[in-house]
Amino acid sequence: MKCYLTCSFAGFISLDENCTLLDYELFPRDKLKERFAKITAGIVTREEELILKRLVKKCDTIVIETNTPHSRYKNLKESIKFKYETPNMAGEFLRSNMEDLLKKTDFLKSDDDLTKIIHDLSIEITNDRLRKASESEDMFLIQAINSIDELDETTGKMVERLREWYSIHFPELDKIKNHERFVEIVADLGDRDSIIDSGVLDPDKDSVRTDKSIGAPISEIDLLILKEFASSIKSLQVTKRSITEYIDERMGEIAPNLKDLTGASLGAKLIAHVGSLERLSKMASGTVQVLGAEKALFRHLKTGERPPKHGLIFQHPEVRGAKWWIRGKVARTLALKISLAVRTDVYSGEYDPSIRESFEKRIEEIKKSNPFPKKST
Amino acid sequence: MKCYLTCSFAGFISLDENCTLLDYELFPRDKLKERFAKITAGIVTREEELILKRLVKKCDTIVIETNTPHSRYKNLKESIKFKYETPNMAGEFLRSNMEDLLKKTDFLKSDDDLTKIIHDLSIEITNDRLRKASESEDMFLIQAINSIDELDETTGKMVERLREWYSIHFPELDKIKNHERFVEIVADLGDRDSIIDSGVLDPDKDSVRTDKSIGAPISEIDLLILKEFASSIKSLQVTKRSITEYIDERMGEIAPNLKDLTGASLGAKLIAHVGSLERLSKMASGTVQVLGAEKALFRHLKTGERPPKHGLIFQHPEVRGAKWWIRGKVARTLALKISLAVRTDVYSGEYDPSIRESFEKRIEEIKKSNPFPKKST
Amino acid sequence: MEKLEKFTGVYNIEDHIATENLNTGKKVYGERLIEVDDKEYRIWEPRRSKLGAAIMNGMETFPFKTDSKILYLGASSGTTPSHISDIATNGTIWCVEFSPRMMRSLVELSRDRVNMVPLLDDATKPRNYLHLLEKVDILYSDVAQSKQSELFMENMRLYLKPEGIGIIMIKSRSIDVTQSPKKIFREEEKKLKTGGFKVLEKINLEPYEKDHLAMVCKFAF
Amino acid sequence: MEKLEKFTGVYNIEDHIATENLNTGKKVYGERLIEVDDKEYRIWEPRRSKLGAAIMNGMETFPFKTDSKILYLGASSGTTPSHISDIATNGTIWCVEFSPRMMRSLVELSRDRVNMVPLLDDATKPRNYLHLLEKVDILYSDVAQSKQSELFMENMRLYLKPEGIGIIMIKSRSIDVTQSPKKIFREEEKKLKTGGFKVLEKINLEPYEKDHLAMVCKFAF
Repeated sequence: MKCYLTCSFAGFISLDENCTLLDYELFPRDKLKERFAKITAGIVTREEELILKRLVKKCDTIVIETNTPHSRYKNLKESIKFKYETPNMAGEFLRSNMEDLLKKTDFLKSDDDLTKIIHDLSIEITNDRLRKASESEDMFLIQAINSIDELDETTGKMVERLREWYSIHFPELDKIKNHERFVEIVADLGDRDSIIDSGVLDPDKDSVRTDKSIGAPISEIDLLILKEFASSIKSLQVTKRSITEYIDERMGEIAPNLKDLTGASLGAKLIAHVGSLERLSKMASGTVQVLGAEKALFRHLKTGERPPKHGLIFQHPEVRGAKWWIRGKVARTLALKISLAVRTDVYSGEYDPSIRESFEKRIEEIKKSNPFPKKST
Repeated sequence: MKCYLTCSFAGFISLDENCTLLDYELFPRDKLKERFAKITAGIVTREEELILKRLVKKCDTIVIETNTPHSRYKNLKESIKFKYETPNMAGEFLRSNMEDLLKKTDFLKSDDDLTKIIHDLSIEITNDRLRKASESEDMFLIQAINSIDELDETTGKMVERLREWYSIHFPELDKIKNHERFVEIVADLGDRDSIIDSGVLDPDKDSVRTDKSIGAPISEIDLLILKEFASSIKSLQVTKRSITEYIDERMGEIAPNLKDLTGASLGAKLIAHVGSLERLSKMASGTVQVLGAEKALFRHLKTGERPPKHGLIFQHPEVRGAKWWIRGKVARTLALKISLAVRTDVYSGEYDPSIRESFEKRIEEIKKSNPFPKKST
Repeated sequence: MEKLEKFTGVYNIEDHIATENLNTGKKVYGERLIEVDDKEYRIWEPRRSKLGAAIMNGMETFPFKTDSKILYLGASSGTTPSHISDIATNGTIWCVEFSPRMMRSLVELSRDRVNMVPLLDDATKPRNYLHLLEKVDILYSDVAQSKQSELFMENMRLYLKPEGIGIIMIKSRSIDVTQSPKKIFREEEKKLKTGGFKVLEKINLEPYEKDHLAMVCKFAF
Repeated sequence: MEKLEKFTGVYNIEDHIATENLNTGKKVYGERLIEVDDKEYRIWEPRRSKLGAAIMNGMETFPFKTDSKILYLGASSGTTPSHISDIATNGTIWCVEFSPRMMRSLVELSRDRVNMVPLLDDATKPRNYLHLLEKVDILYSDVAQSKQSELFMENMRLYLKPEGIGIIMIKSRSIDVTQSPKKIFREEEKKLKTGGFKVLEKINLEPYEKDHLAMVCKFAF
């Protein structure tokens, strides 16, 4: 006899070739979510093993509808009888007659509401998936913000090399202190004469001497490789810009309030530092204030040195730009608002401009009421 | 009166509007080369100052033919009288009547051979320039070989970041240990399904599990930025290959014998380590042997630890691959041959395959006569 | 207020279309709520909902009924699904959406509407949700993807009842920005025909949406 | 052995062209040395020297004389200049070459030949050597560069006597690999004409060199 096995959120159902119910093995009613997660992950559940064990006794061929890799059925008894077909007849029949069939299997009692069961189960499943997704969202963000540090370091080293290398030919160009501009000029224009002829150098601003260079002449082949090296630095700079934009966009989705308050980059660094937005939301604002200053904090605890006033949040313009006598206050205020913003991001997800506005207002007050340093007592 | 000033290797000559010799100021006969270097570098020489001082007394306008930046004449007396025109009438006349004119200025005595003077002077000038050029050749090479180290370090770090980042989505791919291949797969194919569908993964060799990934799904925007990051690593790898080829080619020109003996990369590293091919050629082979092991050498001198057997030359396959009991001998032999090769490169520049051949022969002898370690005594 | 003959559950209030609010007192996307004869109606904004735009532009085949089972691909944050949920009060709307951000709003919405079933999944891989779905009367697809027609057909083949109706909202710019929308619409229609479907109706969504076309189809057999 | 009428200083020995060796006993580039009547001749390999190829292919205007002054651009390691040096025994050949590697051989060669003057310099910047040169009878240019005609003309304007002759060896692949050689040659000829020169003669260098053309010209006035 040939039979067909299909699966639903309720469990496994087997039909014969006439679509008559042959056998079934339901999931425990309180384990629907867990079982569904397993079959989604491609795991052969206990229920599937049980029904297959019974079916191989009755049938010559069992046509299984499944998303599970076929290799995972190999170790089951008489697996030689298994065929795989997705979708198969039983699945099609089940999905066309779900309510009837589930009633026949006693999964649905007479007063059960199938729609409600599916509705509630789906919400549970979706919430689980959302939790996992927001973890991976955080992880993508964290990798991106970390890659920026590496790109900066990398590009910095390579630009130094390029400057040294290029100076053999045209040392005067090293006066251009802006890395991006230096790289672009070398990558796009190449040799000294081309650069001078192009007119990109501003005689007033750049103060690059162009009349007589003390550099060596350069051959085509030396120039080509230098230009290629410069171009690859340029492409790193472009990638850095793309990743920065990506972080900006992602932060707007994941943590719009944190982004509004701190900017995308600092916000992402805070998340990266603690590992996830959720973890950040559970931290006391005092901790947030010194995130990234762990060493100084440790020294404080151990040797009684002054505690740090700020860690990563020093990068915020309001903290960095604050007069020294109010910097501690500003940092404390910012940390408080960060905690608020992050909690809003995690629990409601709604953007609320009042968080940043109230921070700005508070800073104004601090500035106004502390125009001068207090005399030390 | 209007007059014209031109310059030649012999000195400065001034003609009037009828091409009559008006004045001249010759270079000292034994300083021709030095003076020529100065005018080439765009320096106003003492002779030029002298003749101009005289000319401004006689003339209203002095039309100067020069490659020197005009700004450098600004500080001379009555420089308001100077006009610049290159070439000018005097220069054209001089170059059409060189011998006559130089005889009139007494630069050429009756028995002097102008051709011979120019010939000898040019050879001297060219040799000076060659010396400078080979310095800059060395410098270009050194920058290139140093950039390879940086590219390696940079690429390595970025690949680590890429692997961590990409593993959120498809951690199983991390089994591909070859960096270049990993980067290429991610840059070109992107997401898990595309990679699996493309068939690039070899189920036997790669041992990447493709049936069910434990990674998170990935959105278009997350994937795009990851691919861009991977592509920029790929472009660094391409640049590294180009620079490697460049070094190979340059080494073939600058030091064909050293390249033949050690390979382009190790040869270039040796040159980079000491700063120039010429400096390397002047080193004792014992020094060459431990180049790059300066720390160990210093320790040896200070504390009496064992002296190092090899520095950079450990990278040579014959040294690295030698049995421990002959490695010192092999290193010594290689260092000797390197000194020979480098000297040949500097002094004759001719490629001589016998250097490598004799090295190989010597190594065979060492191997043959030392099949087993000597018993320690 | 007027009940629209052709459109089950859709009303005309002051020249706006509207549905009766299943979840009284709550707005979904900022739309206006209007009370008429003790019942609350939600104005259906055709600029925010492509199905709304299709109705405004005279859609002929409106398959939604009180007990319809619907698979909705690309449910986004639930603007259009909420109106369908107002209509198919005894039906089920499986709402597939891949973006976690959209899904967060959609789950909230679904809590209050028992006929909405949220699914965080990838509509390009319809087998993923094979074990959770029933066959449906209507398959509605609004996924801004280059392969939107292909995934629409794949989902129909797996989940649409033989007599069911498929509705796809084609966004030409997602398929190819360099081609003219007309040409793209023609090509996508051809794909559906070659794929075994009959196109019942095409509705241009201008002026509510630019370069969009709604296509209504069913199995050709 | 036969003295070639049209080609001062060039001989025909056993159907090879040759010049009398100025530096007896020494080869320059591996060419054969042949002694005839107590004089030593160097076989001029047309596959190694484009001027040799032009002679073989029936060049009409051969301007080199015993006392010629010549500016040679792109002298490389001196293969062709050495033969000119054999001919212009009382003249001067300024040999401009930019590559240090080539120049090293060229300097060695020049030591033994007093009529050869080596110059490590850039032919695209002819003013660089303004203070070292005289006006010349012949300007010979063999520089594999995309702007080879332009630099040829600039050098002629600065250094060629009014009645002088210019010879350029055009390598089409250096100008544009994607274009047909014919088209390139036509364009380069046009450049010379527009630039104020008259083309006296064009010699294809096949089979000795592929996609090369020798052009002989003078001032048009």
